[in-house]
Amino acid sequence: MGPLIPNELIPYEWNNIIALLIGIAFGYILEASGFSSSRKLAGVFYGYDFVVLKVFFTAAIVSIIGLLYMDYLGYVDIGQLYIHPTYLWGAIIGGIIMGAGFVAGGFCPGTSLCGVAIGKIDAMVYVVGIMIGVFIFSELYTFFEPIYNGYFQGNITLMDSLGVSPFWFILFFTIFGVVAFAASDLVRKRVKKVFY
Amino acid sequence: MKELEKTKRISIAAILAILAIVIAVLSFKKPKHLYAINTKDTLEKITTYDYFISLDKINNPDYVLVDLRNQHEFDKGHLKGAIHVYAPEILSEINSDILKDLKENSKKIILYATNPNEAISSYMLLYQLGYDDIKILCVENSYHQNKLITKMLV
Amino acid sequence: MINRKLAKFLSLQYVVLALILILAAAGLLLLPKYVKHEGIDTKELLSNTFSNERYISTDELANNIVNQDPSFILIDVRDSISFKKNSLPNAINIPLKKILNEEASAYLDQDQFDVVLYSNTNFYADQAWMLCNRLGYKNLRVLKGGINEWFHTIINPTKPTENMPATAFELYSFRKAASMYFGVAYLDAIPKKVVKKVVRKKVKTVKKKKKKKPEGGC
Amino acid sequence: MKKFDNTKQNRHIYWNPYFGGLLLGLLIIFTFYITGRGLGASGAMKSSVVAIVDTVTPKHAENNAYYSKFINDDKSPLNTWLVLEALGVLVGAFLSGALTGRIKLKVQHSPKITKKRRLIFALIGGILFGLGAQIARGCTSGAALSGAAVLSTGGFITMITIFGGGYLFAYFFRKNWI
Repeated sequence: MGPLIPNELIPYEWNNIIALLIGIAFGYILEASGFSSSRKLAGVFYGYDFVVLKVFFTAAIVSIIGLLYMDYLGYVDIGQLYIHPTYLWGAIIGGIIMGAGFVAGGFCPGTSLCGVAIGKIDAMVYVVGIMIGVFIFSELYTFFEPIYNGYFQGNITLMDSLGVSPFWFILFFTIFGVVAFAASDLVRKRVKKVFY
Repeated sequence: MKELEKTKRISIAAILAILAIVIAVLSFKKPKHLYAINTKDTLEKITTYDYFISLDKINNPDYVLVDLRNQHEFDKGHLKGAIHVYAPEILSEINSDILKDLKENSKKIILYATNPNEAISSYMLLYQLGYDDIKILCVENSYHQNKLITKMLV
Repeated sequence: MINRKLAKFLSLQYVVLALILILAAAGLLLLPKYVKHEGIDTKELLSNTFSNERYISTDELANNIVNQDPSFILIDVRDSISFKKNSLPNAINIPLKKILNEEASAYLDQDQFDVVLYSNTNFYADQAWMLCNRLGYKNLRVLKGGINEWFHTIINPTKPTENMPATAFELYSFRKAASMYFGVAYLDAIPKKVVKKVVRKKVKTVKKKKKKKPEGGC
Repeated sequence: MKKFDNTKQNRHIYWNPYFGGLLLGLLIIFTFYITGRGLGASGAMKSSVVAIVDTVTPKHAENNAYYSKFINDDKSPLNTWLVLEALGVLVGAFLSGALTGRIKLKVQHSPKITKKRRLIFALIGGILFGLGAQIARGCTSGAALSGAAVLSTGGFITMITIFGGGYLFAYFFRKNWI
């Protein structure tokens, strides 16, 4: 059946209501997994709490496996889904700046919203910061435009760029994830305990 | 890290997930009839390739005549040596087996019905299913005091 | 003591969970490969092919045109030369070779209008119909017998002989009226006020909104 | 495991991260299955900035190349999928916080640093993240996670560079956390 709304199996008006419901589930899961506390989030960079790595990797692996199974069984057609476009240097430079922002502020946009929801003032300041960042980007758009629009390689997937079959890739990615989980537990035992 | 010790929920969820996958995969039946050629190539082929064959060229051992009309018309009169595959049931078990082993021992399938207009849809369907060695007999069948007269069309 | 036993049990559970995850990923590899085919299921195509509302008879079409029914488009699948020679009023010419092109799909792949495909007989129209139907285009119909049938029945209808049933006479008179509508002059018809032949205004086809590509991004 | 002394402060027990990850993965599959697009978050902030600038100085918003992309007269910039999803995140997080009793107006900072310093670094982090998210056209949940789910190369690059960048700069901000 593929993506239901684009295939008009669900009328377009439901799009907004579904957005709200998905957001509620997303917020609930993030907050319940502990993503509303910036110190827990920053743990991934300092080794005292790898919750970000575990949740993030498991979510990626589960969603890839799930979508590949559904694509194989014909429930969803991956070709119709929105594939994030690849702007090579935009992703690299933007990613590094986001990494710096992540380790400096301790949040990312989704988790900062969770922090705001449970009353964290630093999360509110973080969201204001994000808005200022967006404002800076928009004002200096002419300066950032070449990176923003440059090196566009289309909505390509790993299959096009690495030429590997998705099934083999997801197997290696899963094994890599499990090894990362085990390693993260070893690292956490050795690193100095941080109570928060 | 007390949350790592609470593994009851994750174990149940993981088992449910793997069960769902196993059930979905087992209950999945690969569709029997798959198109072998997409619509663009089909269009290209049928607008260039000549799929007609005239009546005098069919006495060849590995040509097989296939009559697409219904059982009654077939019994009333059909071309010599024609086998009967009723068009609307072309995908049924028996018929697809017949056509499959025709294709296996590389027999050329020649479809005919009362006139080519009737046979074209079955031809298109079979062609897209991968029977590329297939032609239409351009002939007009009619009955005169229920004796079959086949008139050659140009 | 309990802690060590608990830790051992926990690590066993996590090993099992890791195995389940790797098993699910490896399962993908064992699935038999099959090429996903394009278009609707073959059985559905077959049932559409032999459903009776696939064809539209020339009388029905003539009736629609005479009553200026705006809800359908005529598409001639022959090449442009024969289209220029003669064709039905307000028909759009999409030769069979171009039936799958982008601009053709704007006319075919929409659900505001019924689409009537026709060619000399319904041979090429059937081919176009099969391809478009496989791609899932809705409410396509083929003119039974094509232009030849149209001429035999509507433009110069055969006069029914006396022993024909009454319905044949009604049909004949309807067809004669229709042919007059299409500008055929009859000698024996009493020259009443010739109805000004209303040429149907060009059907402005509202292009169907492109199938909603999922807009995304963050 | 040494018993924590400040149980009251640490009474909130979170989910097992793998359970959270599994549910998040299923949610992403569900989102792709229903709407054909992934999750997102920074897009909501972008839309709100566009809306603010559009209301405050519509003239400026019109001729700025970036704002004009998101302004169309029939719909307000805030009427996008992401803004509604972000509202949902607020509601969902509030729900979960309320159920486990974590709702409390406070600044969470490491005992070694002052509240003021924490807020300053949160602001700097936010600005950096806002900038980076616009350049990479997506944040961790939008580009990295949803991109990775459909195996998009851009998604994987963004995921690697976010965590790579984080580890790169971790040394400079270690005073804030450890």
